Amino acid sequence: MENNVLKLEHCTMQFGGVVAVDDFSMEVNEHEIVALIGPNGAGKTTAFNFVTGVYEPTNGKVFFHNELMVANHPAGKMKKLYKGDPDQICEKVVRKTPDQITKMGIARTFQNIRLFKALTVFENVLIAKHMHAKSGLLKTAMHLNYKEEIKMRKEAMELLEMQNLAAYRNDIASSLPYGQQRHLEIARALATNPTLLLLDEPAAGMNPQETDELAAFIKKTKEDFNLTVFLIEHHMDLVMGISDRIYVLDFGKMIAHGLPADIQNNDRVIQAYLGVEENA
Amino acid sequence: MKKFASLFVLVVVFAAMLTGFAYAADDEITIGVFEPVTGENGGGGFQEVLGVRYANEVYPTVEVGGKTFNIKLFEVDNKSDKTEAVTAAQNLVSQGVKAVVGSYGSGVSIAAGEIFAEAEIPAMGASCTNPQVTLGNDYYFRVAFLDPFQGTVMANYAFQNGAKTAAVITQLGDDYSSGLGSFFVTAFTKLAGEGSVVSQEQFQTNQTDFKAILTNVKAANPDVIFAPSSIATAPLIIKQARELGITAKIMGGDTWENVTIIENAGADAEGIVLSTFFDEADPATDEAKKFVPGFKEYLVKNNQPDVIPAVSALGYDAYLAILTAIKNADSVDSIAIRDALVTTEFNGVTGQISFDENGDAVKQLAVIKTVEDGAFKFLQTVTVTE
Amino acid sequence: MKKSTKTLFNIIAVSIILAMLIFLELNKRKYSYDISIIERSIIYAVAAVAMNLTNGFTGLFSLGQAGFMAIGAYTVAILTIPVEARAGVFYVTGMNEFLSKIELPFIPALLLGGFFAAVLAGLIGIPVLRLKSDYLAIATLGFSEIIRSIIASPQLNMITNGSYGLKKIPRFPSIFVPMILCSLCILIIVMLINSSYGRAFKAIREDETAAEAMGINLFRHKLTSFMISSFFTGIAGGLLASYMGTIDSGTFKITLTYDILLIMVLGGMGSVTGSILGSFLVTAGREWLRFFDQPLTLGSWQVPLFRTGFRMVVFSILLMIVVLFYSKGLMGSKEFSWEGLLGFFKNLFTRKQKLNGGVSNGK
Amino acid sequence: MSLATFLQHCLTGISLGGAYALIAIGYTMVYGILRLINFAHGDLFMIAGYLMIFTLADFPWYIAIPIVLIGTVVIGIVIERLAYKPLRSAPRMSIMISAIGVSLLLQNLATYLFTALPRGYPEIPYLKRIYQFGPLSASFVTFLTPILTMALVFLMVMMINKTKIGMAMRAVSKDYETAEIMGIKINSVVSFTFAIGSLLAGIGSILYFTDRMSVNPFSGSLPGLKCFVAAVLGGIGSIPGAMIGGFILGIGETFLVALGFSTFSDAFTFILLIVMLLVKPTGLFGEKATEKV
Repeated sequence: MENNVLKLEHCTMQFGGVVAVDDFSMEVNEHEIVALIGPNGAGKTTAFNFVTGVYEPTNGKVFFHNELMVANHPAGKMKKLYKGDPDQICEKVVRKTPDQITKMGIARTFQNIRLFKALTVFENVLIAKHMHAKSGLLKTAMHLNYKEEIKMRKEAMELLEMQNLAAYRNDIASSLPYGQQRHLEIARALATNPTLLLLDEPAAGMNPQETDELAAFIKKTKEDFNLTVFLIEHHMDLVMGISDRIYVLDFGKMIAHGLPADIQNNDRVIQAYLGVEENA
Repeated sequence: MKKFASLFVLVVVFAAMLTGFAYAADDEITIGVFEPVTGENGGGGFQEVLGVRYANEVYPTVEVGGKTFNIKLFEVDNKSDKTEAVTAAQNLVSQGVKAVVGSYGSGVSIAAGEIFAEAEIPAMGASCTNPQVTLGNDYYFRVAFLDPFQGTVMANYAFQNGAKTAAVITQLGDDYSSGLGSFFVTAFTKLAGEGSVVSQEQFQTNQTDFKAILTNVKAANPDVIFAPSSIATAPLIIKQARELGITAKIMGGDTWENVTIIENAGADAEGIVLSTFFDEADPATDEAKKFVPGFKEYLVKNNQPDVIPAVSALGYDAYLAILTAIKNADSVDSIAIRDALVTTEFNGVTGQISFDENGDAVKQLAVIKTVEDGAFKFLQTVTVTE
Repeated sequence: MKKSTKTLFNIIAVSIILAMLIFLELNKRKYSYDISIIERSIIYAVAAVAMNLTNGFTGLFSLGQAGFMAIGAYTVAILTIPVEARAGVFYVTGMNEFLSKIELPFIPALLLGGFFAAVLAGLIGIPVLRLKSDYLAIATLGFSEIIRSIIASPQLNMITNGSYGLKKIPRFPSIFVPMILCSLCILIIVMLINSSYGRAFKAIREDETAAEAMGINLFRHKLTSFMISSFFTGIAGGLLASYMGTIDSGTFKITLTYDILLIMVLGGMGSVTGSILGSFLVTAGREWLRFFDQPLTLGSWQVPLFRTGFRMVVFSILLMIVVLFYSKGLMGSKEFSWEGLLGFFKNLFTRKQKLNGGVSNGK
Repeated sequence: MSLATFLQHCLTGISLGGAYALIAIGYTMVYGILRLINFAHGDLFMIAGYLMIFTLADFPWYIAIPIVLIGTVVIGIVIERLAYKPLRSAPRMSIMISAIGVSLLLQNLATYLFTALPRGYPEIPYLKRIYQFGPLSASFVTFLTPILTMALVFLMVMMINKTKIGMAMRAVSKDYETAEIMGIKINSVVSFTFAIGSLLAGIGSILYFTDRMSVNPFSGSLPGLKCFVAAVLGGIGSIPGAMIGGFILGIGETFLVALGFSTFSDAFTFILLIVMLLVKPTGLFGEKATEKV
């Protein structure tokens, strides 16, 4: 058996007659940083969201640590409309909601930062600890779980200190500067104790200097927490700088995958990105 | 805009501070008026209040122990709502009222009854007709007749006028309507035999479409329809029944004696029959003879139509009952007034009134009226002795 | 502020309240009006705090308060009316054989009322809470109407006494009973809000998608919040039954829900102390504004507008003003603190100075 | 149940359903655009009823009807401008609370101005003439309501699909921000939506009250709630859906009462809602919307 953390098999997404992702397969190995790139509308967000549980693929499977996490096949009206390979239709249907996926050890961030805006920085991180709490509702409500509560608070505080956010702990999340909000969102994701971290365009809206800092930060975090990272991103320099491997999507189809250096020189990728790589 | 808003709040606060500082002088006694002037029964309640106010204007003082006391009315609005009624009743208690008059609508009276009993303040119901108001409550009295009596009266009237079958329409969640309806059913079944009530229908509070119910009634083809209901719903039932081509006689209870019904139901109101407490064309007592012209004038002064609603007459009588009891007791102590009420007997506007062991007015007589040419017309009196 | 000073302040505040309550209790008759306002306020406060738990803290728009209160109230009423008084109460059809023999003490009946309310909340919540929460508003609003018409239905005459309502419900023996019970309820809700579950609720309110990504099961937490809120709403209903002594289905109209909603909005969504404050202001204010309904003459000038019904108009305008201009309510999502109170007075003082200065400079 | 009774019930149900449909359209349009349950819509309908009482006292019907319709539209737009527009960027719950506030205000204002006693609705000539078909008996308005409703729905669908403002409305309902970027004047689209909704409420009010003959300050609240349910049943945002939903409710309710379950006629509406949400949350004609993450 292969030792991959995440694996997508023959994933297809069809909205009505439009194929957004076409028979996409990929894997992310332990302790790797893997990026999924592609021009706008290539279907990378859709593919990403198979893993987060936001979308169900029309057909295909997703494995996490070799455990079947998501599986679906065309049903109802889609049976007729389905344009994919009929041989690859998967039999089982497995659905996991985003919270179940998080509990399995996959944490994520969002493209447009989604912090709990009106809560403090500390509360934002502390909330992520809730799912690991074992005390029942009654015990928690009566504050009889104080040992657990103290432990949760301690862990959250440690995390903030590691991320250099301890100074802001009583500030309201939305009052932080943009870059810090990104950090906080990653810190919050880490608080769920994940083994796989999903980053949805982490450098969106950042200037080059901030992007560089972010790249270093992601690498360091990966080492510190012994993580595997899967990200989708626009910024080529970030992707090229940190990724171990890269997958490229265009019009729903995978057009290339390999090491950053190979991708940079791949003609099809350059074509697809025409003009974009000059920015990078 | 925000400034205006703040200003508005300030004005409200200021206005609130300006008012509400009234103290009772020691030659004054206060009688509480516990009536709905808003809400579902706001209209009827107001008419009752007018009767009480007029009575107070006619008899503003009472002599007790050789000293003349001014009678001051303290009005609270129970908003036809039981929750509000509790607070309103407590308000009367803490105002130190010696006795209470009210209320239109039995529900609020029942809700307040316990409070008056706890505070040992006698209450005189005017037009609340549900037996539960006075039952088991030593402090609640009333000048009106009761629903069982009224239901029997209407059943008798219908039967005597040749009705063999009847349909009954009542309002869900309304003790007046449901109670009166069920008393009618009992009485009519006794008179006309099992199965003579051919259709029993219920409708929801605030319902405005009665066609489905009435279609069922039409299918059952009764001789009369008894539909005790509030002034709000009665015209709707009457008009929609006529629209569906129902020709049966439509009858109602005491609430129907209100010009609003004639105004709203128009020509369709012709021929409806109702029971009531009072007939201005046929004053039963000297008090009534005095009351009719005086109150008509008072109504006009208050921009009301000059037709005397029975509830106003009852409001007047309720005030009179308290007044007489104070005189008889020769005391302004509320417990003494209560004890005096038990034996009080007087000639009111709606006839001679005395109270039985439950505190209910002993009345064997009800007035049956109909609508003719857009006005209420006296039809007959019905006497029932059980 | 030092912790010891705060404790001192708290002790002083609690003793003042206690002293006031004892004074009222001793002069029951004279202050029965005030007592009844306080009792009603504190009962509404429980309902408003419970509503705040779903609406203010979890971000679910539930409008079923009247329905859940009806469940609690009827449970308490049916189970606590003294057995010997029941024949008189169920004077039309008599009471169900089985039920007519069961009489429970107040507290167990109250808990049972809350329990039934929570179970019903679960039954509505399970289909509806999986969907967008807008539907919850309309489903709960509809539900409370259903409950009302079922309670009033003649088919249930033997249990709820249908249209005739219930009376002879034992009333509170003293003001301390509702006071203690209500404080306890509010305390439990506050403790819940400050626990790990409370944080999860707030996370859902802030951002459902992000909360889900934090491993929070949306459906389960929403349902939990909704059911707990309904439990306490049921309890508030039970207390209301005992406060009123008589209830019927008309007591639990939609206006009751709107009253609670107004209290919550006025106090500030997401603030428990705001709800309590709002409850006292609204309940007392409602009585206080009664003068709007009486004709008012200043000197010989008859003030126009003042007549029956004006109070409710003023009341609804006040609600609109709060919603439109002070959308945070009195407390926003903050809680009462002594610092806040001191700050408020300080602010008031300095702002006045500023205002004075501003006027002179401006001219 | 005899055939005549059955047909009579059908007639009642269809007519009631038609009036429900007209109000439901107002809900569905406003919800489609602002995602707002306009709790005040039912009360606007009530206010339109009062307007008619007062205008018909002074004017002949052919002048009174336009005055009432224009008046209702103006009030509808004013409500939107004063109570909803300032809150457009506020949390959704605030704007719904504002709607409840407006509803309360209209009810209390009506109680204050016109008292709680019901007022007789004036008879508009022709509408109230009673026709007899064998055992069936109904007034002209009973027949007119469903026909007029269907005609108006047809017009509305045409307008939404064929006109420029209709396209703008569809755009705003699909994506508010993008529509704004594309140069659509959100404010005028919203106002226009309220105007149309109010106009239909005004027409519905004339039909409904002519049939029921009296108005009180609360006569709008329950029909209002039910019509929102009708809109949900049909699929919120869909105009033909709202019409179908209205008819289902009207007919269903009438037959429930006819069969002697009047206790549950209101409950029926909401049970239908819950069942619908369980089986097909998007309603009969609704489209599934996926949230963008």
